[in-house]
Amino acid sequence: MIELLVRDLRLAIRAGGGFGLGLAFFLIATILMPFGIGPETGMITIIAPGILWIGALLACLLSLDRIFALDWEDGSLELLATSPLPLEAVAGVKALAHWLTTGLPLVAAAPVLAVLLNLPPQGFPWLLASLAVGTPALSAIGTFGAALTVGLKRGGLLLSLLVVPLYVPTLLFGAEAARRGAEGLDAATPLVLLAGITFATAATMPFAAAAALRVNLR
Amino acid sequence: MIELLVRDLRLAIRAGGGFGLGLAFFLIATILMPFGIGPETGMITIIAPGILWIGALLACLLSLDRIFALDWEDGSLELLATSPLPLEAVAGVKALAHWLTTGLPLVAAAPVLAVLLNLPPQGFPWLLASLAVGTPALSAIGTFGAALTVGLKRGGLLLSLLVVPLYVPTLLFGAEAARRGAEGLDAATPLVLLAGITFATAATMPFAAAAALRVNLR
Amino acid sequence: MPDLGRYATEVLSAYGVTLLLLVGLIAGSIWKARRVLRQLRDAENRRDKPV
Amino acid sequence: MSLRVDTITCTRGGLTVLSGVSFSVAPGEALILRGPNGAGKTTLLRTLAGLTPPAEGRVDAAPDSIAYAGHADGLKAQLTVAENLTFWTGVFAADGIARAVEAFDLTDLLDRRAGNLSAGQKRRLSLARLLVTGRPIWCLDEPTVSLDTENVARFARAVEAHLAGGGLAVIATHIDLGLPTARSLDVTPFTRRARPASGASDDPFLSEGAL
Amino acid sequence: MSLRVDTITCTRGGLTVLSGVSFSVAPGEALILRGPNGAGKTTLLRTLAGLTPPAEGRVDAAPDSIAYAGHADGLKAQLTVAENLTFWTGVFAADGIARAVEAFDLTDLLDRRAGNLSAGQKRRLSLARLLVTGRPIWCLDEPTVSLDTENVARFARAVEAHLAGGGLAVIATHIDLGLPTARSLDVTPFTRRARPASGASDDPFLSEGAL
Amino acid sequence: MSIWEYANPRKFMTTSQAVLPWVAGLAAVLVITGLIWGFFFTPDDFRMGSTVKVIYIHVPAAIMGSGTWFMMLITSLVWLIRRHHVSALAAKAAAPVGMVFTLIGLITGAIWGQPMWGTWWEWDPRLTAFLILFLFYLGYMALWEAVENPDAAADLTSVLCLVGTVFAVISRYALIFWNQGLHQGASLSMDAEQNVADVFAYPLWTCIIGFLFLFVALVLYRTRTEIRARRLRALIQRERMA
Ligand code: HEM
Ligand SMILES: Nc1ncnc2c1ncn2[C@@H]1O[C@H](COP(=O)(O)OP(=O)(O)OP(=O)(O)O)[C@@H](O)[C@H]1O
Ligand SMILES: Nc1ncnc2c1ncn2[C@@H]1O[C@H](COP(=O)(O)OP(=O)(O)OP(=O)(O)O)[C@@H](O)[C@H]1O
Ligand SMILES: [Mg+2]
Ligand SMILES: [Mg+2]
Repeated sequence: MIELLVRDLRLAIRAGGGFGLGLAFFLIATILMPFGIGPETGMITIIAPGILWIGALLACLLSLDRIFALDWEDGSLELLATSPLPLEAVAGVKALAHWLTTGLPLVAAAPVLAVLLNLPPQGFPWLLASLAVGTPALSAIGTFGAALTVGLKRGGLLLSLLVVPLYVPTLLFGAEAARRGAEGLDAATPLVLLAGITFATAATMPFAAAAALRVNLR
Repeated sequence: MIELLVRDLRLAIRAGGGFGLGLAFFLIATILMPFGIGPETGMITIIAPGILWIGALLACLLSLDRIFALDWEDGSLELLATSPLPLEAVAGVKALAHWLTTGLPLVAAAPVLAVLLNLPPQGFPWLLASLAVGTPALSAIGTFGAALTVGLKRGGLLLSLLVVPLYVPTLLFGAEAARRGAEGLDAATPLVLLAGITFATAATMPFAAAAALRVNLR
Repeated sequence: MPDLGRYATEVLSAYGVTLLLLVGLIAGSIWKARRVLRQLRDAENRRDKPV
Repeated sequence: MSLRVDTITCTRGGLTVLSGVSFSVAPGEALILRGPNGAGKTTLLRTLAGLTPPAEGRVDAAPDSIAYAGHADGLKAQLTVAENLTFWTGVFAADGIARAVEAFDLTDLLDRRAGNLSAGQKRRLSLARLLVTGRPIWCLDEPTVSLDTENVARFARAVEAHLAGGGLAVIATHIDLGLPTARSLDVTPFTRRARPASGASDDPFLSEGAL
Repeated sequence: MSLRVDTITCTRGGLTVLSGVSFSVAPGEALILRGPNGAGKTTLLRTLAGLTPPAEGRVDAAPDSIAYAGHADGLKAQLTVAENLTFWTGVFAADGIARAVEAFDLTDLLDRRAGNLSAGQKRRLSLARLLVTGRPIWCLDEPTVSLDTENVARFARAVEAHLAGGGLAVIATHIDLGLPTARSLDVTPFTRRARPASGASDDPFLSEGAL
Repeated sequence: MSIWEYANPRKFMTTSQAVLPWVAGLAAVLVITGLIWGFFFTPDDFRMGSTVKVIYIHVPAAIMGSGTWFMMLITSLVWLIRRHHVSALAAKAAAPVGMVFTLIGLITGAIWGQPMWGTWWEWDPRLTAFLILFLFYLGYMALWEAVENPDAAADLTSVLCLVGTVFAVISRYALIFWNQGLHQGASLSMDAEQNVADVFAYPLWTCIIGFLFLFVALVLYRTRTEIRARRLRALIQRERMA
């Protein structure tokens, strides 16, 4: 299992592996928002926590198809399925690798973008906490979606369609925590609920993903 | 050339081809925004034109890798390059097919989403006009980006990174036209500038894309 | 026809859209059923009398 | 450590492709699957490997004893040859890549990225993985595609060494592998179209009579 | 309508793979490229097809006269066999798929989705495309991979018919195609590592002496 | 004879053929009666005016929109546990029906919202949850379309339905947390103190039961089609293999 994690991380940082691109997309999507919304700064400050959360969610969403698609195309997934690793472990490790290469960098980059969007200082810790607690759920749920669509050519958009409704609670609690934090209100409740979602998905999604993978490999 | 167009459209509407999914993503991205931003309608109404334009842009962006990647993977692109069709024509037709399967449906779906975001009624025609005039530029520019990244495994995110800066002028003028329309101001100027961008990109981008393809096929 | 007062457009369009969608759903179901039945008959016939 | 297949029915994409296949392979034996294109060799091998469960009958083999190699190479283009092999060493808890590298003459290529190999070099790398798995039953689908004659001979030697060590192999191929002791099995008689409908194994929607 | 290659240097991924290759093939002739794995056959064929320009020397052929078929099949999995072929008919302004279908015995498969074919069936479809192009020069890279013996013979007949019609073919392969009249060319003597650096053709950063 | 026997395609076809005309007839009678009763023969509400007439389509459609998903959840479970093909195909057949009911609920709600709340759309938890349900239907149907092998598609969509249900429930609570809404509470009588409530309730109940029968009729009918389509597919593919 550890070797699969190491391989996936190594592939991500090799040229063309896509490490840092999720980050770049996050940056871009966040910077685009003011272009679309117009130049009034007051407005942007108010909606900053939401924009950052949506940017992070989209950056995750876009990198989901990387989780299994490459292994499927070159035949490695079949080989992994016939290897001693249980598919549940494969799915879990893949979700973890996705989070390490996508979610974690987003958390690290969020403060910079928060500055760009004039997020009030008291909101920073809550923003970071909500992203750190919430992004693992995004990776875990996304792994399930990726497993559902793995055999399909260009499953990317179908994947988004399937995954986004599942992302709703995470986004709601996460953005709510960040927003309350920015406004100086109590943000602990949504954060705890978010943590609950993360634990529950991390514990159950690998099993659902493995079931979907088995069907798709048939 | 017409047979390439027909083939691409046919592939798009076949199972797994992804037709309608760009649309679904547009829907999803637009619905997500209020979840992040919070439920106050007043806020959402003000930023509605920007949100819709960004949603359309992201939906385009996400479907770009479909333009050449599949043909590259299965070897068809090499065969097309050695066929009597000039690569410029191939790129042009691909851009057109992308617009027909992605941009056009977005224009058609925009009014429904505008209702969800409470866009003021006088803004509807301008929103539609700006999307109808602007999305072809998104497809043309995107085709060039897709050609640049065609050989790369999971070029999707790199592609986004390359293309988004090129999308900025289109987004600025498009969202500006829609916003002015919604506020009842004069929106003709940005719309004309947008049309200028669309014509210029449609005329030149296929050549740039063909040059990039030639390099990548080497 | 009852007097719908100033909400006539709303009420009528609500009923109109509903009828449209329901008729669309029913017609679509029937159309697909007919098409599948026809194709199935053809297939069964081909199977019964092999060439 | 033998492989027994008892009247299995193999499906692909929901369709029955083969039915009534039975054979058994003892340790030290190799079975060559033969049959024209589309006969069902790939389908049978996927069933043996456990990727597609058989619709009927059973495949008897010790758990975790089968190593499968399909039409696809299963290589990571961005990793080097050594990294590709080492990964599988980790997964299969094997004790190193030296034997595999030597058997398929990969020493000169160890630091090359797998994506920059020629078709035959890729195939050699993907065959070398088999030695790393340490599994006794090999299920190979056209393993010699793209290999030159020298490397086909190298492959045959690897198979012979595997058999001599008590392993066994089921190999689908169209060419002569140079394995004189191998038995061969033509799958053509088992393809679905060659046999009358067997009833039970069928798609329930086929066996129901006209609807 | 002949193909002449004049001391060309072929590169792949920026590296010189072959240098000093010269040959010419007249109408009605077939040239079989031979050489061990990694010798540079694929590289040479890509250069002939115009995908990678030669670093030195020139390839003489009438414009738009070469049909290339590489390791990849170039099929659209979602389209049927007939749709796949018809698409190329349109692109090459050919007069129909009947001849191609007959030559590779695809009649029974016409309505099947290309994605659901077996490996050999896919290959037959991808070879059938050659007949649709109507081009006189065929550059084929291991065309018989995954084909059974009957279909290899079918392919050989198609090549012979093509040659008899005044066409010519350059074919890289490791197996015997059953084309008795074909010449063969071993590319090994031209591979880069076999010859000393020729100077001019080299990467400018190599020929400049120590920096 | 156990209920599982009806999951045999042949048995289902004969039984549904016998039942279908009755169900469809009853559905037509009830829906038409209910709507005519509600539209022509009920008074206006003193607060909502004539818009109250929208309730006869809005509420039944909304109930059936969520009810259909529940039915799909059950049939998906039956498929996963007992592998009855008819069960999976019934879920497939029901999805578009549920999608249309949901859409009707959404559209009539939006039309109703304009005069009542002064806005077409409000990010109210109940409304938003319904919008998300609509997305679930879209995704579910798209997955059925995208996967070619019918058994694999049935497996994948069933798993999606299970997981989706859990997340739909969580979303409902998350949305309430996010925004305490302005939508009507969950009581069938709009104003309990008010005497006229029964006047609205009888035709409303007629419509609800009518929509329920309409749903059953449509699902039976569409499942028959799906069974035939499945057999057609099997026949054609066998032809091609031969
Ligand atoms: C787009 C807007 C709307 C949507 C999506 C919507 C959705 C729903 C849903 C999902 C239900 C629940 C049915 C159930 O399962 O019990 C419902 C019930 C109901 N809605 Fe709406 N609604 C909307 C607008 C409105 C408006 C504007 C009104 C009237 C002012 C209204 C009045 C009612 C009533 C009276 C019920 C029945 C409540 C009950 O007793 O359960 N709705 N609606
Ligand atoms: N995904 C699929 N869906 C449906 N049918 C398929 C699929 N893949 C293969 N088939 C069909 O199943 C049959 C058996 O295919 P299989 O790949 O097992 O043949 P094979 O013996 O390996 O042939 P080859 O020598 O060409 O590789 C063929 O008729 C093929 O067309
Ligand atoms: N993309 C690439 N980048 C760098 N080097 C490459 C690339 N592709 C192939 N090579 C190297 O170029 C040489 C020639 O490769 P080529 O594919 O032409 O060989 P080949 O004769 O076709 O071999 P095979 O019989 O295995 O197909 C090999 O040493 C190979 O490792
Ligand atoms: Mg095969
Ligand atoms: Mg080669």
